[in-house]
Amino acid sequence: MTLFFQLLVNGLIVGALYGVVAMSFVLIYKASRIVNFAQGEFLLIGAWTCWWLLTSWQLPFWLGFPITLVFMLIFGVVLQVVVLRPMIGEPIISVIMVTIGLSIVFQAAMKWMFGVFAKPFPPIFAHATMDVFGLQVQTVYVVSLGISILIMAGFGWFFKYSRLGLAMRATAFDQQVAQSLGISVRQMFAMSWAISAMVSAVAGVTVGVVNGVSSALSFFGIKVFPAVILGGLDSVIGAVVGGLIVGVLENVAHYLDSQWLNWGNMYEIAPFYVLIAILMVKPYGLFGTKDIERV
Amino acid sequence: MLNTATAAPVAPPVTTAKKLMLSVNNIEVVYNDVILVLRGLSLEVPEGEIVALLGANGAGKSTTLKAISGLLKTEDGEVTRGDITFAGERINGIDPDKIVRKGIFQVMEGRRIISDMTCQENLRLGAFTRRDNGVKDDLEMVYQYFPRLKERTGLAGYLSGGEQQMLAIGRAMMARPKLILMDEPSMGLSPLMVKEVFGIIQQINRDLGVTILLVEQNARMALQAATRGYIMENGKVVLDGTAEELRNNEDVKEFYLGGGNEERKSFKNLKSFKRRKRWI
Amino acid sequence: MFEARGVNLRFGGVQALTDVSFGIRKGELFSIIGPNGAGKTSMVNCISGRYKPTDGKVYFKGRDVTGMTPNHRASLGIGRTFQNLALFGHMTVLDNIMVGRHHLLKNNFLTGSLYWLTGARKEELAHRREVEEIIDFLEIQHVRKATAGTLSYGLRKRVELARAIALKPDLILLDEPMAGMNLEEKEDMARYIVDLNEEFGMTVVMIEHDMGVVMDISHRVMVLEFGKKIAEGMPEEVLANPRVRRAYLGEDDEDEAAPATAVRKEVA
Amino acid sequence: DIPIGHLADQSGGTSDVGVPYAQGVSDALAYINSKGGINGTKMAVDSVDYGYQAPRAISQYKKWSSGSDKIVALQGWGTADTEALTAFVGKDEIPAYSGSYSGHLTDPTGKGPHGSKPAPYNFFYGPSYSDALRGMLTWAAEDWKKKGGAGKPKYVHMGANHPFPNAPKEAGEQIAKELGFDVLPAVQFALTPGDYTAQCLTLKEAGANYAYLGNTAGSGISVLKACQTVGAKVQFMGNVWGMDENAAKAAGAAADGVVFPMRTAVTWTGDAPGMALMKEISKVSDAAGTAYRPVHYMAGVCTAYYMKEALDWAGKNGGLTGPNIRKAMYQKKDWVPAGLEGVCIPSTWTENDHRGMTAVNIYRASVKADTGASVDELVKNGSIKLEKVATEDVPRKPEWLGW
Amino acid sequence: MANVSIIPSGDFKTSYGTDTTIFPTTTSRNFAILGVVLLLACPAFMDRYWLSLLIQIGYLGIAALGLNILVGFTGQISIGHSAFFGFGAFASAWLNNRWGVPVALAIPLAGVLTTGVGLIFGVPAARLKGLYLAIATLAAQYILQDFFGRADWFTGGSAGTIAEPLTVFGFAFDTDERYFYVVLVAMVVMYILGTNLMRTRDGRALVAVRDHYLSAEIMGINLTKYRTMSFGISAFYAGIGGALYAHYLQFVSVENFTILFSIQFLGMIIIGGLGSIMGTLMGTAFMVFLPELMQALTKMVSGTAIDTALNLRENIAFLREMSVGIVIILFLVFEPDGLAHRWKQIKAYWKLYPFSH
Ligand SMILES: Nc1ncnc2c1ncn2[C@@H]1O[C@H](COP(=O)(O)OP(=O)(O)OP(=O)(O)O)[C@@H](O)[C@H]1O
Ligand SMILES: Nc1ncnc2c1ncn2[C@@H]1O[C@H](COP(=O)(O)OP(=O)(O)OP(=O)(O)O)[C@@H](O)[C@H]1O
Ligand SMILES: CC(C)C[C@H](N)C(=O)O
Ligand SMILES: [Mg+2]
Ligand SMILES: [Mg+2]
Repeated sequence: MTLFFQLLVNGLIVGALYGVVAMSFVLIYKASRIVNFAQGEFLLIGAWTCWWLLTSWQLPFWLGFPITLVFMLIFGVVLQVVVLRPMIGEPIISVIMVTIGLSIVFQAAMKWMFGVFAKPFPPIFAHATMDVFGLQVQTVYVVSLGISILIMAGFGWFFKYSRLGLAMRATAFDQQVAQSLGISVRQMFAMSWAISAMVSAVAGVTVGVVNGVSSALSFFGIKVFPAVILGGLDSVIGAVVGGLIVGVLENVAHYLDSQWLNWGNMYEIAPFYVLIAILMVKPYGLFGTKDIERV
Repeated sequence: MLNTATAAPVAPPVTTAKKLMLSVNNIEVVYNDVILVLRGLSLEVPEGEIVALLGANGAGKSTTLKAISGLLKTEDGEVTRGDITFAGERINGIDPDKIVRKGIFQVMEGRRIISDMTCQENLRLGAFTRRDNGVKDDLEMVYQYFPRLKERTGLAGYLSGGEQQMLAIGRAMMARPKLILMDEPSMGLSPLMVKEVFGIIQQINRDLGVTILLVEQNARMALQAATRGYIMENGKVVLDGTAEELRNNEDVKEFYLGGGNEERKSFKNLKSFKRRKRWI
Repeated sequence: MFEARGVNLRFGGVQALTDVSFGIRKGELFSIIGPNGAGKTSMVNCISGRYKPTDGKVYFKGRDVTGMTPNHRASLGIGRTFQNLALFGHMTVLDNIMVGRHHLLKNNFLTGSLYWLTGARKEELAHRREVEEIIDFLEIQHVRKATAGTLSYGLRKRVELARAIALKPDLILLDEPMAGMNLEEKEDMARYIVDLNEEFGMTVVMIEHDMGVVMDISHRVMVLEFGKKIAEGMPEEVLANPRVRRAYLGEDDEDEAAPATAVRKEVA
Repeated sequence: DIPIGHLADQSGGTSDVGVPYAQGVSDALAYINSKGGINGTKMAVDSVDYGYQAPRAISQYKKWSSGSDKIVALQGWGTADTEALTAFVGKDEIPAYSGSYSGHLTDPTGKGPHGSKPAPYNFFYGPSYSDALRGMLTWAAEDWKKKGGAGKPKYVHMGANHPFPNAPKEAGEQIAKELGFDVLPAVQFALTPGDYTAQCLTLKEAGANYAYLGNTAGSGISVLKACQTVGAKVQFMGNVWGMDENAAKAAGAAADGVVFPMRTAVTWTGDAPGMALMKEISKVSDAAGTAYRPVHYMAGVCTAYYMKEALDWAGKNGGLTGPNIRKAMYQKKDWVPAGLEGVCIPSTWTENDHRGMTAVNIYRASVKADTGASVDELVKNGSIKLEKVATEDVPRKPEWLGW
Repeated sequence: MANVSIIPSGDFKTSYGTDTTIFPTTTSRNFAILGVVLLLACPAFMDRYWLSLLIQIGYLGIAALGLNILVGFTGQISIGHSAFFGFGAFASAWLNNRWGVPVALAIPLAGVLTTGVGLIFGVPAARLKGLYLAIATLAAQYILQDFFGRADWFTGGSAGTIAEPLTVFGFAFDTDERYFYVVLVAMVVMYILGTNLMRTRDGRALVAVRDHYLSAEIMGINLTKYRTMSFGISAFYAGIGGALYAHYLQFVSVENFTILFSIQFLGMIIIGGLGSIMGTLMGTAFMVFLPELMQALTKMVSGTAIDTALNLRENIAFLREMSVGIVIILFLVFEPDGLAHRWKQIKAYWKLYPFSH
């Protein structure tokens, strides 16, 4: 039973990390209906940037990390201005394809710049691991858990009450209408990409600290799809809840698997079975808004 | 056979002493680089007035409004000739969001409210460009004009057609613009509601001093509310004048108001011979 | 032909229809009027199957169709147009109308793929001929090959009508067919509707806000308000009903007649 | 010129090991050319990065195998592409040297008891994945005894459900049973880095003693780190592509104690007569001669040299045709390419058996302290050491052919 | 996405029959025939490299057409297409290996089996829309991939399985020159079937479901049936494509049917043009040729001054990868509606020449 309990705790902790990545997805989706297939590369860029600041410049983490975030902010804006701006108003699916193109470019660029070998982060916390309910957990996971809760609360407020948040939602709903209201679609998009890049960096650095940075890290981008959909594509809270569910599911599935089934990779597949099951009952995920269908 | 106004492509200068708020000068609009929709359209809107723009389906009325508000861009359309001046400043080619900031607000055809938001959120978005503190007060003002919007707390997508139209107009009011471009506000409204909406349009114009360029199919109501009117066909203005003049024009009576001097005609015997418009 | 018995429809907290009962006779031109949000469209949706009444039953040609899917109802002979245009925007006008023939066509994906071998071609052409007749009738020949999404509003409305006619329905439901049209176009549309009713013998249910048209062409009128039926009968009867005048036409028992008349006074 | 095709993964999913291996192959071939090539004729080597995408490898192969300057031999890479090309190279009679050490490729006749398809033109340098694992398990059994472990040791196979990690799975589990291990159900983890805490907790709970890591380094590191965090005390056994200097650096202390098979007799800092040539070759791409080369580089050089000597022989014995080169591969027993003595391990290929090497050199990674510095320095200051622990000779059992 | 429909002048239709032919004008038909004839002659003058690329375009193009029917015509995004492709490949090999079904028969049968699988995974389509459905197909991708790795009896497990070459009356289509014709015939047939499908009842219904499913339903179209069916049809094409692939490579392994491959399929149809049959083929060709072209270009750079200046060496691979990505991005920035759209514009231009706007 302790094993089960420990797996549960681990699921929650890792799930929170999925939640962070899922949030950065949702952010872009909420403002532009674009599914960003380059999200994983955002993580990677964030992780490499921080790694580079920490190793080549020997900056302490408390300085290097904020600089990374600022860099990612700028990076998001520049990316939007240079690549995605001309695509405003074009079919969404084409824009999605552009993000796929971006992921190819970044993947190659990162390997070119930082090489193909996994590189470890310098030690950051005095105690690399800590005890959470009897489970040894990497400290950085716990810290990122805290950060993700903060981010989530911030976004919840942002989209419900702030003027810009509303404007972002309006832009996602109908760009033409948004423009007719005086909202600059470009600004909204730039903003969403910037914030999303920043949030991704948080996750990227976390994963990097735990496992070392390598280009394979970008795989996280696709891994959180089920989390995003489970929670509901346009729900910030959903993203986090979805992330937690997937995290826990993976661990529980692994438990069942290792104890009884012995199928092997249940932990990888189970989220997808559950995903389909949940979607059949709730077609817009747990918290997603339903399309309004009127004729 | 009929009177004077055959093909007057360029409107005569507005005679009133009032300042011109908007003037559209001989513009040409092309969609997708190929479809020529407006061919040398001109019109003028004096400050503080309600100007009606009438015309058949597909004449290019909505296109005209989108050309002014800049939204044409979002539909692959382009003003290829002529210019549009607002308060003395040339505004063609400017992005729609900047035009809103200059004080022109378009209420688009088909309401186009944001259906997955509440009424209040929709209204707050109307005031997006504003930075002042009056937003709260204006919200109350809109609720006074349209009390039922306050009662509806659900998502705007579930409002009935009339309510959505009110919301769209209310959203325009929230922006506190100088000029509202209104595209068929009465479409799909019940007679009672049409009256109400036109009343409110006049009220807004009177109380808030907002200039209004009104595109309508309901010519009767439009010419009643407006001070001036333009009639367009096939991308050109074919007739213009004060509302009074237009109301008395025989062609306008026949094609837009229904019935000449006699009883309004019955739809029952329509299978009879149809007379076609002759000013084109 | 059609009958609604005690139809109730609720969306969460909103009671869109309350205990509405009425019948439509074969060959009738039946209009539904009422203030915005009264539940007219919802009623039509209940007939065409888009919504299922929370309570009550609807009968078509004597059959209980309450639980039937919309597509099934289409094959029974119910066709409709929509308040907010619902054309297939990226298809040509011709294809849009051919979709209306869906339930009349027999070939499927297999026989369709084999086109020449299975008679699919013959069938298509036969139906194409009939569709062309509808196109002629509605005078939209010139836009046959145009993509529906780029047409102007009025034309789109006409294409929608064509599509509904293509179903060969016995009962055709028209939701505000004349909204957004000017007088001349309304005349055309009214002419088509009358023709449909009189020459093609279709039973027509029409929602319309233009009282002029409604009074002129409909045989019977039903008035809804807040989801309740408040009147039903001959156009003149209904028009004379004070409740209707207050709720719908917006008159405070003053000496004014129909709004059209009121305006006419000023114009004249 | 002698056209040679060289497929490398420099940008794809296995580039972390693909780059050094390909560098070794390229440098060696370039060096051979600079010394006069094959019997005086230069090789025209076409190195192509196929990004670990089999379809690209195939179209590239088609390009090479058609037209007037058909390649006479192929230096290949991954499992998927090598297997996809097996039938083609067989038909075209083009010897293919791969980086995939799948047991399937060792059966030239297809008569092996495990029903693999014939792979007459496939060669690789090193023990097959299966033999390497057999060797490590043999060592593990002794290790268990030596340590005085009580009862049956528990063995578990770990990896993705993928041809590469799976290739030796059954072979390993079978011999483990024979050696007296308790074989636990296999534990899967994906080929990408991620959180594998759950897997480690399971290992801990099940009390596994020996675990084979079948994946490449990227995901292996994640497992090592997770297991270190949760405190699962397992002796990990890596595969040839799963552990090297770079992986040891990335995993840090978590990699300490992991054993893995090595294809060469020494590492870069090792002392052997052949190292002189090795260092010369290295200068092709590193004029200063200071670079530290990971184990894969050296394996690449050896592979290239076996091909070179086969070409030499074929050139002298009837010409550079596929069948001749293949025949050349069977000419020597305990074959070590000239000049690389003490580096490349004696190998023997026969017409019916392409298990070139059955000696499994088992090394242990010893990783100390902080691994922030470059691999060069880490090796120099002894933070990372790859130490030999044993050599196991895996018998050439006929029933293991192609398995 | 406005569509300009330009009807060629001087080419009047005199009957509805002539108005419904596949090719709108006789010239276009003649060009298509000429194209096929030219292709028939290809093995005579092309080397295996070019043939192998054309073969790839052939089998990938068939599968991509299936995806376009699903995504472009029915409006249901799928990111699991490669799994169906893979299923077709395994199924055909299995039918042949296990049951001795001749390959010529196994290929269409594999298509049918894959259709079945497509229908199963199409079930969620009845309830899910847009990206929710897309991710459900992603689930299909992973579930099938897992199945491939597990089902030893069917796929040979993670080790893969052999597929015999196609043999008809003792004549083996085991070289590129020969197999080319197999793929060409299959492709022409599948594309004609697809074109026919789209211009008849069920095809129109699929498009109607995409454009406005609510009104489609009221027009008598059974949404559930058509949404699911479109998965079935799409899987059929994928299955045929996959089977052709299997007997070309003669070896099938799980490894190839990954999500990246699925995304490549999406790329083909987006770049080709959603909802365009010929566009699908153009998009497939684009995605097959692009990396080859970039490879050739970067090879030209290699060894030149640029190489030494940038110190590229083996990093040239990254340069190539980046170019592939950049070309895709640039292409979409300038032609977001896909190749078919550009092609239409070029045709329109020449039709109206010299009076085009
Ligand atoms: N986005 C577009 N792309 C191509 N053509 C368009 C587009 N929008 C409008 N048009 C064409 O421009 C012409 C004028 O359209 P517009 O919408 O301005 O007419 P309108 O006068 O507002 O008509 P209605 O009364 O029906 O609203 C029509 O023929 C229409 O087909
Ligand atoms: N799908 C739905 N979900 C929730 N509420 C709905 C839905 N459809 C309609 N309603 C509500 O039901 C009521 C009746 O709407 P309906 O569209 O039938 O009105 P209507 O009479 O057609 O009005 P209009 O003349 O404006 O078209 C409205 O209050 C509307 O908000
Ligand atoms: C690193 C690789 C050569 C590993 C393995 N041979 C594979 O291709 O899957
Ligand atoms: Mg309009
Ligand atoms: Mg309605």
